[in-house]
Amino acid sequence: AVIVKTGNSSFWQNVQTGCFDAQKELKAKTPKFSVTFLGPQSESNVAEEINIVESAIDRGVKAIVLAPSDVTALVPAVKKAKDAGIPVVIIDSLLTGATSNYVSFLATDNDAAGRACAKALIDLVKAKTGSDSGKIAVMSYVAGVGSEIGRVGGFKDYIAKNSHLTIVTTQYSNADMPTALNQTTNVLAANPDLVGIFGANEPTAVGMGRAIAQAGLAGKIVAIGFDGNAALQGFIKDGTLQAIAVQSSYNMGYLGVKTAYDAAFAKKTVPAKVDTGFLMVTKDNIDSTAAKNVLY
Amino acid sequence: MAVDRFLTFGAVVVLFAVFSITAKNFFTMRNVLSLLLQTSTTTLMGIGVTFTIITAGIDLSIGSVVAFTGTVAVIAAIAGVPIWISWIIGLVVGAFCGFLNGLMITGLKLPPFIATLGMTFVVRGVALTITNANAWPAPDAFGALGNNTLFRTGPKFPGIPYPVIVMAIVAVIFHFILRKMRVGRYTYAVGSNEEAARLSGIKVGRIKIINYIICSTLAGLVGVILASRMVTSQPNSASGYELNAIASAVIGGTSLMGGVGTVGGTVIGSFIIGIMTVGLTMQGTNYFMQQIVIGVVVILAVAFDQRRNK
Amino acid sequence: MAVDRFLTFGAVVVLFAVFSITAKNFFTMRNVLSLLLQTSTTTLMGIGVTFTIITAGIDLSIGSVVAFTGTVAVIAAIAGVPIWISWIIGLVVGAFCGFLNGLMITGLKLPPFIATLGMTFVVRGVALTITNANAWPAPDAFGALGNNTLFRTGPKFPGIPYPVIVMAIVAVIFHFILRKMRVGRYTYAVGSNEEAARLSGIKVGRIKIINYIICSTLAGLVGVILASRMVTSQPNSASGYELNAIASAVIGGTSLMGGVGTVGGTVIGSFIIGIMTVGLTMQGTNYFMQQIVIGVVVILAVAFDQRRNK
Amino acid sequence: MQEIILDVENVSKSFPGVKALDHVSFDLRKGEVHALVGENGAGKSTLMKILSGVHQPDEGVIRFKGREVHFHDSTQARDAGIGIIYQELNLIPHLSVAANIFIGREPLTRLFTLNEKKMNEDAVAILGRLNIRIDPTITLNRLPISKQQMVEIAKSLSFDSEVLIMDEPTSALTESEIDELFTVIHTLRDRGVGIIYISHRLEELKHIVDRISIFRDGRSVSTDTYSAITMDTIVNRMVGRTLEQKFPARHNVPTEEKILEVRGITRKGVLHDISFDLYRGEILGFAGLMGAGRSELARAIFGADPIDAGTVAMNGKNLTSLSPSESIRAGIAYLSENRKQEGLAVRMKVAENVSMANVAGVSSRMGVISRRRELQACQRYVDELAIRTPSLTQVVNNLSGGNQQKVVVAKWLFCNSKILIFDEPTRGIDVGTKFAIYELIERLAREGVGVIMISSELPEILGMTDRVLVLHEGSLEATLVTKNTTQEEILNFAAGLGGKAERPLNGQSRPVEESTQP
Ligand SMILES: Nc1ncnc2c1ncn2[C@@H]1O[C@H](COP(=O)(O)OP(=O)(O)OP(=O)(O)O)[C@@H](O)[C@H]1O
Ligand SMILES: Nc1ncnc2c1ncn2[C@@H]1O[C@H](COP(=O)(O)OP(=O)(O)OP(=O)(O)O)[C@@H](O)[C@H]1O
Ligand SMILES: [Mg+2]
Ligand SMILES: [Mg+2]
Repeated sequence: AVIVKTGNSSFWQNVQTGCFDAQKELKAKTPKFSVTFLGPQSESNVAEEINIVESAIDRGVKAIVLAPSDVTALVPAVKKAKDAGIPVVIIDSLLTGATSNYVSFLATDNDAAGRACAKALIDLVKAKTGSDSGKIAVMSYVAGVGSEIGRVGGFKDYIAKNSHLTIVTTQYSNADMPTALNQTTNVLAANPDLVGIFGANEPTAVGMGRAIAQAGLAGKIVAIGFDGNAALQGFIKDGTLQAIAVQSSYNMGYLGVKTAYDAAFAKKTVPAKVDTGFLMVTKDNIDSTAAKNVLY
Repeated sequence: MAVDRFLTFGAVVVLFAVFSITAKNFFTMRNVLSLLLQTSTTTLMGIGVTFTIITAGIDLSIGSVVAFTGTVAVIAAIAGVPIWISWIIGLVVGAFCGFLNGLMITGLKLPPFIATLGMTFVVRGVALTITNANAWPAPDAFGALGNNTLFRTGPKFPGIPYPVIVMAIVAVIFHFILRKMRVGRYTYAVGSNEEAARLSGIKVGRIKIINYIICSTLAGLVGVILASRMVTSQPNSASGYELNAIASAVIGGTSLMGGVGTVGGTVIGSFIIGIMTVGLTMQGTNYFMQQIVIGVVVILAVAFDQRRNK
Repeated sequence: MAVDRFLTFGAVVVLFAVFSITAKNFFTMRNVLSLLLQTSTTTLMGIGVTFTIITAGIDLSIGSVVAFTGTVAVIAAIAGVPIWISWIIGLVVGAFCGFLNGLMITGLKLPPFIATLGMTFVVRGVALTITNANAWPAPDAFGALGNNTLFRTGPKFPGIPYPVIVMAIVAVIFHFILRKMRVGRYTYAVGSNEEAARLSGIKVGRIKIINYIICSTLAGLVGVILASRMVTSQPNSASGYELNAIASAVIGGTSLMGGVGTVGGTVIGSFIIGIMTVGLTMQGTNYFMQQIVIGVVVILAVAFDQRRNK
Repeated sequence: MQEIILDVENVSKSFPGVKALDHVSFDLRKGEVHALVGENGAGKSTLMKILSGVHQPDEGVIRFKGREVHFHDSTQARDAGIGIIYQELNLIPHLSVAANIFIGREPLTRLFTLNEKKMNEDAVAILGRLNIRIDPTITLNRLPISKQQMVEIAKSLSFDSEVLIMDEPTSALTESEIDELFTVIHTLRDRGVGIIYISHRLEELKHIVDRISIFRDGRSVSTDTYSAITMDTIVNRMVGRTLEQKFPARHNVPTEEKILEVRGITRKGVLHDISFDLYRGEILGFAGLMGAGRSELARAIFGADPIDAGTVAMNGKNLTSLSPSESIRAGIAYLSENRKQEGLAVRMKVAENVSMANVAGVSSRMGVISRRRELQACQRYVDELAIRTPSLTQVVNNLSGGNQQKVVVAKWLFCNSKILIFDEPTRGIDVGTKFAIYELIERLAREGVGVIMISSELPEILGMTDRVLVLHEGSLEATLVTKNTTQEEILNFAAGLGGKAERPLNGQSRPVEESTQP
């Protein structure tokens, strides 16, 4: 069984697509194999998710792929599954407690994603100006939270090691879109010679995109965003942003099911940690199936 | 009163001068306009909350109301309602929130802190529920209020952004209401001595309700402006904005004990915060250091004001 | 006073009963202890801020001080200071922040709102600067205060968490200080009529400083407890906690106009918030709906209290 | 002659725009009661605040027991032996009576906790010296202002000071309490305490005063032995002219037209089924002891407090909502007895306070306030009532106590009401202005206004009213025609002794039925 935070959002719908693609593939090997996709009404319905897990255990499923809505609340349920000999694969979000409770953890490697954004930015700057030096700015979200440390840390590290770009400023929007808009506006005004900019999460990237468009700098400056909602897709299409790193919800489902299969049916030892990857979406590939699979 | 605020106004000038020298490109027409634009929303919220604070109340629900009204306006626009009507819907929804706040405070006799805190949760919850926490893009025309300008002459003078004009008009109107109109006088009286005001025949409850409606309507206006600037609904945004608004008012001399405060002071207060935020960012000051500097400047500005008043 | 809070206490009982019925596993020893643990920090901050509110002041810097003191304690522990001394360092740093708040309010005559708001920025900035916004793991032994329990008998009764015991002791001591000691009496006097208090020979400034020190020291205690529970320094955590603390106090009957408030009321106030948060989550209420319910319950609880007091 | 204990030499003090004291000299002997009188704003309270360390003088010397002293706050003065009863109450509203009395010097138990038991017992004893019974554990803000004043007096008495300053201690008291206070003053004087006594109730001075100093415009005009000076001289030196009479000649003629009909007003535990009428052009007095419910009755009529039963009709039409705003619109004004808490917005300006109950009167139909009209109106009353203020835009808090009271009077006069309910309107106001206010009231009655006047000064009731309602414990005890009654009769009814009590003087005065109204 695949149990996610909620059934009714586009992100999780993508996860579901990945799951069923994996099912199709694996059915060929093991015809009995089938996947059920479950989730509570909303992401915060923790108790219901616990109930769903427990009833899955009672039903005697062979493996569970779980996206825990709460870092602690699902620990006892997962333990129960382990005691019942059911391998659990955790996707998307961390679960506390002993890592031995589950067989694998699949999520976006934020560090790698940050580095990829940096690489994309460097490449685009080079393509545009012919050199890898100049000023860039980082528009971050909340200082010091787990994903930010990985994502922005990886970005900065890669920039420092692989280019001569200088980061003139790092701003934190606290994930508030208007704040990101204002901060970007000010950074752009203060640094007319800025060659690139990175917006590290969804509301920040949207605010950044608006600021670039309003400053009339769309296309004149290399801008990389993160995540992929409708507004960001619009920015890619109209050239305000050159690329967005979209976390692969599809892969979470696809790899999640495959890992669970490996653990339960193939009896393989599975890697404790799997990077589900992300996709750099640009104007060129935005209409591809791969992109369609991750965008929401 | 005009003279009263003279020295705090001095702080604005000093800050402005300092950043003009230290921050490249700070003192350009383009940037000054951008500064005005960025500060306009805080100013509008600050003016609203000044009214409630003068009555010895407070409004903590501003941030949530901003998010909620913006979301509602975008939804209305998406649903095909004419754009300008969707803006008005935002204002009306804001006014309604204020009306509820006022009712709780006068009818249920709730402390304003609690009534508006409760409202904060409720309104935010409703905004999140109706959008399922998703940001929705609005029709392009929705962006006119937040992004268009007046008197644009070309790249040199990009024009005065509509929100700045709105801010100026609102400031003048509400200054007038507060200082020259009966309802403004009653606002001071209620905040100065509620019992004396009541015994003087002032309908205290009604005055309070009006004040909370003013405050929330201006929050609704800000919600619409911000949604328009983003061309997106953001049910999760604007949380904590109330603190900036209240800080603007208090820096501008409004007393949380009631009875004291001016629109002009609040405008100056919000500009002190605004100039610092923009200036420090442009100066390239480390973000963490910025916080320290803002804290220190706020303290010094008010301390200075306080010394002078003695 | 004890009887005064009787009915608000009723709200706690009612909430508890409702969740015991509607939320599976809510009414288990394990969960009740977990509830106590989760609420203990809000309660401690609430008790502290109650003191400042009774003097007709406020402390907005609590959240930042929590983050700062926790960070400092962890850094000290990492640097090899004995664990318990690192905890004390956290308290002392908290006390010092309160002392600065008090000085600004009495010396510079700043409105408490501004002084503590400025402090919020400064302290947060310093915490972020010294850690460069990174979370640092503390030595394992650092976790004892937050994670160990007393009287553990096995899985059935996992023991009373230390923070709960600390909360109980602090509540009793500060209730005693407020109701039975001179400094408590003077706290009420200063908040009720500062001028009369001064003319009665009360050293108003000193009383205020003591109150801000109490408030910040308890915030420091919470900082240490939270850092210990997470066994990590979190310079960016705890922002907005002050609002919960203030809300607890006000729900518990403390008046923002000063002169009124009790430790017991604040404890009850924080439990109303705590039970709701835990109960709604366990009940599986939609998160957005939770917000709405919390807002409504806060309003109703206080409205009920208000009616009764008439 | 006793030795001089306190000596003031050439003290001056200025506030922005005001020279409150101008080279004032003054001395106080041991065991004397030294009265200090003068117009409102003459500088009396300012000098007292300097003596007690609240203000510091700009120049001049103060000697206490022969030694020059510089008090920086009131605690220093108190510890040195100078106690003060401030003109404005200085109590802590949210604390109990006992806590208020012992604030700053609470007795402690051996465990360093507050010794509440001892405090309560001692409080009862201290209050007992004034012959008042108040539950020491009651929260202060639940007491009526008169009781609060007694607590304030009791508190200052408990310090056993060598010098005791009393700044208008009796302005909020009724006769019987004043008697108790005087007994205490006599005891203190006999023990050698020097007492400075400030009052605008000049008649009461004769009971206690040894010497009298007169202030005018911040200067000390004269100091005399009380027995060597006449009342006329005192008044003349105070206000700069002679006042032939204390009350103006009465020309108002009550008509038979009922302007106000009050029926069956009941408020549980406070007012019991009270009915009466007020006629156009009549001045009706409410008399009674402290706590008799006079203020409560006035508030009930005005709609300031909710009532349990009863109706109020104006010109034959019932008032429906009984709220202050409805009453004011109908033409009723109510000047409350507690100016600080119920009358003034002390942080607002003089002009703003004067217009507060009638902002419509200075604004356009659109609700825009005309500053010019507002200032004009204010100026008129500043002149008529001799309000001493450096400007019309001075913050009320900076006015002297009497001048603050005048602002409240002005506020209600500016309403052009048809019915005036004045609760202790002349509290703390100097004789000169008192007369002016009496004249104004008389003139308004002559013009057809109905006036209800509540006063704890019986001479004022007798001198100014046409009829008197006497209340006792919330019930209407008697309705008397003023010119046929006497102080003693009123007091008898007020004490609840009714007609049964012995009639002094000419026994002919009797309760008069309302129907016998002229
Ligand atoms: N804090 C102050 N600020 C400004 N002016 C003041 C202040 N206190 C008193 N004054 C002014 O000083 C003058 C003297 O005031 P004071 O209170 O001594 O008068 P007073 O003789 O006690 O009058 P009253 O009989 O009305 O109590 C008044 O004109 C008053 O306006
Ligand atoms: N000792 C007391 N303790 C508590 N309440 C009292 C006391 N004395 C009077 N009251 C209350 O005050 C009310 C009467 O108030 P008040 O003293 O204002 O009456 P009054 O006749 O207007 O007298 P005055 O105006 O002279 O004070 C009564 O309802 C009574 O309940
Ligand atoms: Mg005086
Ligand atoms: Mg009375």
